[in-house]
Amino acid sequence: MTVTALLFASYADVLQRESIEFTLPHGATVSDVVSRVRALPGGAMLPPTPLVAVNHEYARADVVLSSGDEVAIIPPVAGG
Amino acid sequence: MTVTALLFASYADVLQRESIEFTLPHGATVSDVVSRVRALPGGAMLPPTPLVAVNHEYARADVVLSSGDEVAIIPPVAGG
Amino acid sequence: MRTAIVDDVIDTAALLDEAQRDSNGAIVLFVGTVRDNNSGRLVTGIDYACYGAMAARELASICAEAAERFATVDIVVEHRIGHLTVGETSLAIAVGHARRATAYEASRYVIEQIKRRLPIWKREEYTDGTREWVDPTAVAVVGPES
Amino acid sequence: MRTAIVDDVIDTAALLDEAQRDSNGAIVLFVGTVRDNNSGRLVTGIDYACYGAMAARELASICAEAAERFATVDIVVEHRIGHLTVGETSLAIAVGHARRATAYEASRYVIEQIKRRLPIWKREEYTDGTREWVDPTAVAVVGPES
Repeated sequence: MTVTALLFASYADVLQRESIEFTLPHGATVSDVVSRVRALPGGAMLPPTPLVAVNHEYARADVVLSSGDEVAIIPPVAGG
Repeated sequence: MTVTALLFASYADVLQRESIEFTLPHGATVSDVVSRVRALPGGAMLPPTPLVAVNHEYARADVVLSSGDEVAIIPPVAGG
Repeated sequence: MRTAIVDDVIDTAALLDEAQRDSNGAIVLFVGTVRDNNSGRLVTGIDYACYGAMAARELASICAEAAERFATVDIVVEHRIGHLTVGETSLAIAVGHARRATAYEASRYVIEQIKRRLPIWKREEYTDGTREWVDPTAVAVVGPES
Repeated sequence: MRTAIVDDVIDTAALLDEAQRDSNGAIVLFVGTVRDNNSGRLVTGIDYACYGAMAARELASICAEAAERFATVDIVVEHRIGHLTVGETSLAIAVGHARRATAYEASRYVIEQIKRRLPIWKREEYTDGTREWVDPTAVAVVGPES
């Protein structure tokens, strides 16, 4: 299956991209996506367990993904 | 000496006046003015120790007055 | 810092501007308005009366205390007196501060002190034509107090 | 109740009006502005970036929670994104309520949840020409946070 990872702000700068498509085995979880991102050049700067949202909603690392899911890796937020 | 007592809101309504001049002996205090007001028709509705201000500043009942002082008897405030 | 007892419409936007400063990151504006009900009775308007000279002095004191306690000079307060109809603004408090938490605290301090100390009284007018001085120290029968 | 992520100037006066209701006696407006300094560095402007679809959803959730928790539907929030200069308004939260204490509490709830959950990021621009993403989880070197 295919999922899209989204990167923002400092994460997008360091990894030099805003989205990445990954092909993953069925049963893959949020943490699998984080691991794949961390394996990319610059990915080591990600914290061990970054905030993640799946389809616009905060999600835990063990959430199992479905094909087409949008997995956003969220840097520390700074709204207001 | 002469002092002026001021009345406001419900107190002015009940006593049917907004200010009263009193001639008092030297050494008279805030509570003497309150007693004089309470002795007037309608004055019994004043609480035992109403809030009082002397010359625009809250003052205790035992404050000794000077001639010309403005003694305001303050109903429960309701600003805002 | 500026305080005033006014008898005309309060321009809340102007107060906001006045409390703004480039080194501030937060402004908290409190606006008090005339409610259409109180203690279960339907209100059509309120007459605000005040002890003018003392109210001006006391309001200035409250804001000077807040300025010192919360370390900001960006405090602007106007209290309106006279006859107000439902929905009109009787009070506006604008506080600017570098920190939002302190802006909220300073704002609360000013309104609570006003409610406790400012020599202003209100006479509510009801739909049945009667009117009555509000006594906040009396026990409320029904409904919240703003 | 209305929430929006906007890319144009926030009209705080309009938000105040929107949160007003004749049965309310209090409106608390929080305004967040771009400060000219942060952690001891001089700031000239801020770029606000956001995860648009999620930010809109999360902001609406925060306000729905506040509406239920504090029993008022009179909550209006706008967060601006894009490039803002010093003194400009990035965020406005207007809360109307019958009781002032609850209006303040609801306002605080909304701003604290925004600071914690809203997927918005800011890149500060400094007088020396450099710019940097703000990380509120990093230890502050100098100066308060708004």
